[in-house]
Amino acid sequence: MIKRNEDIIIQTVTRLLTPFVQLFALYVIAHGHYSPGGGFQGGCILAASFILMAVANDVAFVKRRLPERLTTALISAGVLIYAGIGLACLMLGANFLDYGILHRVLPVDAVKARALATLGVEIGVGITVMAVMVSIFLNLLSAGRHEEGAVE
Amino acid sequence: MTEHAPVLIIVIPLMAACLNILLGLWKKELSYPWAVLVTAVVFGLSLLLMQTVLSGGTVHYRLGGWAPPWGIEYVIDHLNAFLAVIVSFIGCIVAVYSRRSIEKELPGKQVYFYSIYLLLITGLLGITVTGDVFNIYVFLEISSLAGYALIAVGDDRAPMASFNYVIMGTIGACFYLLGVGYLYMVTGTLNMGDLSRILPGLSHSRVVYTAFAFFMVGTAIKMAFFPLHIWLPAAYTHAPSAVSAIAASTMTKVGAYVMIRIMYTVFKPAFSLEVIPMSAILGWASAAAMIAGSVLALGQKDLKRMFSFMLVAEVGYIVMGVSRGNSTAFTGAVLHILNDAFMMACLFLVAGAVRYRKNARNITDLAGLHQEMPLTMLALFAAALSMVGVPPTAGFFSKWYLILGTIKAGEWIFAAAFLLSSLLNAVMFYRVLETVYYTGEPTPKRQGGSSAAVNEVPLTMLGPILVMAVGVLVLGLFSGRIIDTVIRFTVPEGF
Amino acid sequence: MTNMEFIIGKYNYWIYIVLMMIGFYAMIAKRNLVKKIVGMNIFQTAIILFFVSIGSKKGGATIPIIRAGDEAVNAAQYINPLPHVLMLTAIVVMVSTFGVAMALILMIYRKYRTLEEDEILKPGAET
Amino acid sequence: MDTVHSIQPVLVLATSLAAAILIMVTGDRNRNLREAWTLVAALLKFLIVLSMVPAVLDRTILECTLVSIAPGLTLQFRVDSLGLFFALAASFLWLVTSFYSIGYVRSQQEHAQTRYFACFAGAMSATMGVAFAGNLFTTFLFYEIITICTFPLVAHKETADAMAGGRRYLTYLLGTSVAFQLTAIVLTYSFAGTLEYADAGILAGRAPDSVLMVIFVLFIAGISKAAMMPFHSWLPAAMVAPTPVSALLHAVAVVKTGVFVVLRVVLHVFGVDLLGDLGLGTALVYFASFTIITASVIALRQDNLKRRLAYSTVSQLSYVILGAALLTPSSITGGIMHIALHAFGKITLFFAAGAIYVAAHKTEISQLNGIGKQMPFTMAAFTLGSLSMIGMPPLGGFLSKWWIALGAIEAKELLILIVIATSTILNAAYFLPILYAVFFKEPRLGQHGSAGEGIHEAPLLMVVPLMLTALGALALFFAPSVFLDLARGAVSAVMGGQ
Repeated sequence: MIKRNEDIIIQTVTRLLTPFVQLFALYVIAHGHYSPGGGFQGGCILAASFILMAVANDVAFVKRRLPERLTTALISAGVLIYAGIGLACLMLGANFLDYGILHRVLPVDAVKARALATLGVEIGVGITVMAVMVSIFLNLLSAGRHEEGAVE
Repeated sequence: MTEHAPVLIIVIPLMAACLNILLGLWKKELSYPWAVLVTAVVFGLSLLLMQTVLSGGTVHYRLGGWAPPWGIEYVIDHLNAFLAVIVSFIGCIVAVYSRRSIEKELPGKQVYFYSIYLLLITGLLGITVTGDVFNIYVFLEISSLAGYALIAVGDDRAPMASFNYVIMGTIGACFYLLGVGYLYMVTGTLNMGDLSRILPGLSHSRVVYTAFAFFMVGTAIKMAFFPLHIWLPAAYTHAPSAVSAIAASTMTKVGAYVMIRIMYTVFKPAFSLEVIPMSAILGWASAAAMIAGSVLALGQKDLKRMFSFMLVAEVGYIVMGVSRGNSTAFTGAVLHILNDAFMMACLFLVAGAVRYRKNARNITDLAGLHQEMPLTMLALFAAALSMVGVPPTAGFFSKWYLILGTIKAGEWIFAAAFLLSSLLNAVMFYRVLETVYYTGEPTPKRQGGSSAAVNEVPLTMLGPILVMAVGVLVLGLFSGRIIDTVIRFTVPEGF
Repeated sequence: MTNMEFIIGKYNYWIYIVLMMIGFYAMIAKRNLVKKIVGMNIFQTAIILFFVSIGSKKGGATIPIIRAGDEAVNAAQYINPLPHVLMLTAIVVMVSTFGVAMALILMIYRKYRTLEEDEILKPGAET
Repeated sequence: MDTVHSIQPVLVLATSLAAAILIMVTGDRNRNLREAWTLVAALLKFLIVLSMVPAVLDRTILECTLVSIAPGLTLQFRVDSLGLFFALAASFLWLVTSFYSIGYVRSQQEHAQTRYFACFAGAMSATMGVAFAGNLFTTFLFYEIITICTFPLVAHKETADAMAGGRRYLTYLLGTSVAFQLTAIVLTYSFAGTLEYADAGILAGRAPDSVLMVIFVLFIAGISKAAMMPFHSWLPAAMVAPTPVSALLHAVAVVKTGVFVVLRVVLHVFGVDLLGDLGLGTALVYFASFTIITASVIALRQDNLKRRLAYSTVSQLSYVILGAALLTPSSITGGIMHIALHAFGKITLFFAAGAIYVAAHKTEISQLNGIGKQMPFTMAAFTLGSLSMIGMPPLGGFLSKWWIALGAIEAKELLILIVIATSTILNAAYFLPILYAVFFKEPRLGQHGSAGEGIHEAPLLMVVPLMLTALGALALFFAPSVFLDLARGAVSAVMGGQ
């Protein structure tokens, strides 16, 4: 469907830009728990970097780096991180998502533990959002033939 | 663990859905036992929850330890626990059933099917446990999204049916969300308990009226209340058998639950029934739903489509009971949520079994099937009796309360609508059962017994069907006990 | 005069209503499935606008965060963050709905080779 | 009057229910065993019913509450004189019919015999349920079960005709009961607050007169098993059933359940006094009289033997209602007695019709000329049965008509005497020509082979039962003892010991 793009300028610029986009995405994710930003926004930016790759090259290019099995696993893993942290609080005797209790296992006090756990949740959210976005984009781009490798 | 049960019944299926994908990457065969195991655990938890509620009254659970109205609070009283038990039980039974029918209808897609199935259960249970109006929206959408996806993988016309459902469902959800927004505007809170304390003082605010209207239309779309039911018949007809069964029996019921919550917990009966004449509006609309649903069902050839229209009528029954404004009718409505969940599950499971064995969808294809599938057809017979309302099947008792309630309210014409709808159901099922038992090849004269012709569906499908059929037959006898222990406490104050 | 103030003073709500009706119209009346989806997005965006309007506050209001070293901002100066947070969740829901709807459109297109509703509903349209 | 807890009524139901299950389990594999279950259950049931007689005659009420489902909705059995009267007649006739049907289906090589016997047993179980029901809910429950159990019997032949008959059967019975009877029950509950039968009625003073009238009309319209006009047409339509079924339907289970429930409603829901005050008794009297006369006139014009008998049933059933509606002790006694007396007579007639069909394959009256010579025993029994229908002494039918006529005089309803007289003449007019043709007309040549050659009596299993019931009709005239005692007990309970 999408012909391989052979424009060398675009490809080179994309290649150069991608690490910075991804770094910024990680920054947004990492700062989500105490400043504007967060897993959802960061995840979207991260996904945008992969989408940029796909646009500049082709679907197969992204799929080599992020195969479908991996996106699927990442979607699950992100949710599991989020829910797992909540469950960990529960195991320690507090309510679900009551992060303060995590100071018992982390070498910090309750307030810091709350912040750290929120960061963990943001990371989980970021992973899931990224994987979902990439997955939706690749599926739409390949007209649902994601599995078969997409290029017609 | 008991005190965490409210959140566990959501987190467990949610995590299980994700783990299922990881499991599926490793071994595909594991997802079926995994789904059954998880739904069984969730059923156990919801029973535990019910037990807690019965012995200690309403359960409050603060998510993240934040006190309401700032944090999200899960509140489980008798009505929630009742719904949770129904949803998780039917979820478990249908999960057991789904194995062979999904193998046949969606070969190779089991892993994703069960993941989304578990998400559907998550969403439905989430709606039942949460005490926060916005949280309801989120779970409503989780369950609907899972529902769209599951319906779309049905037969050839399923994607289009599902697409229409997406459009209608989104309108419904957005209306609900607007209702939340308007309420938040004037009250500044999303917590149901908080809202119910604040709202009586605002009962003449136009914003509150607007919010109420949006809520009503939104939930009416989600529960397929006539005349906003148009998405339902196509969607449930073309969905995979197991999906039709779970969706028909639980999704509309959960929608009805949201309506009850909004009308009588967030707003009080004094507002819903007196300030706004909901009783009359919903009464006439549900009378129309009962009659129209039954009449439209009469004209169908496709078995599942016929059941879907009946479901539209049944939703009318429930809303009628809810909106009468007296405890008898309300009791009947809540009881009917239970009974109808069982009847619908039974009917759709039977339809699925017929499709599995005979690849048939039309009523005429049922001809003489009682020789080949005697037990399945007996289950159909049992569900039919209950739909008509013949004692001692479950359907009779809820109808009894519903009719008594309408008479108590002095609305004879609605009582007549119940009876007319029952009669139409009788005609309809007569048609089906006559086809099953009295047409087709006559019994081959075989002295040595006719067991050779029996070709029932596999045990994983037959078992659930029989469980539902027995449920339909036996539940009625426990109506009194169910009402005394649970439903009595769900009746809103002021009735 | 008062009418004009009523309209101009709450212009964001008027825009939300206009947008919502446009979206609603597209969802119901357009025959093309993609246009329906576009309508759905407009509809949902209108709701976001509505919620953001609820939370908004004019005249130097700020976000409720503690600036380094400063005292906490007086609560009266907050922009209410809750509607925004709600909309974050709602956006996620909307994106998911959009994804599912697009996937459905793909399925439909592969089956019927068209996205016009009336052509799809014609009997025997499947290929 | 004592009330004693007893499980006997449950046992009665359980015997035929167990039989139904055993029959289904046994199936076609062992036909003798299957039919043995029927007979054993019938015998056991009769004995258990019989064992309850002494206690009930002592004015004891046997009660058994199975399960209390919800307020008002209790599954409760309560054996009083009226119920036991009906149960006794029904269980005895079931015993007889069991033998007869085994003879019938064996000689006819009917298909689906397992279903036939199982439904038969199920229907009887439900009939006992109606007889012993202690409240309107239980009655309604078993009333519906009877309808559903007997539908496969009516549609047994599975031909287009049979299906049409079955459809009408179900439409009338289920339709009216759901539409009218259920409404009436709901209304009764919402006004009276209870559904339990009481000797003085439960509705007195509980609702405005107009509502009571509505309830009463709904009840009468809803109990279409009693075949009151205009809800009678299912009965002739159901004639497509095999003859033992017709016998069961028209003499025992279905129609008698209908009139029995009407009696229950008249005597134990409304109460004699209330109906008298409302003037509804009189209305019902004229309604019933209309049915009696009209159905008899229609019967005159039927050539099909079973259809003529069916219309005769329609007419005779209204005697029971007439008796009850006159609201005097004698007439109610007569009405109740008529349940049993008509049952014995009518079942004989149907048995005879079946025997003729099996032996000679004749269904029309005009074909029966001279058949009395080939089938003397059957036709003798037929004669006794029809004389009993006409109400000629010394046959049972006379007694009930006598009491009802007495009641009419007591109630000063002389018009009713005329109705009874007219109906008797009409009865004679449609039965006597049959008897004449059967015994005295020469068979038309070429009508059945060479002048009736090859026609002989039906199998013994059929002839003996029909002789038995005919003799029963005769014996009841001379010794109506148990039945009469029970009927008197029932009447004295509701009339306050008059």
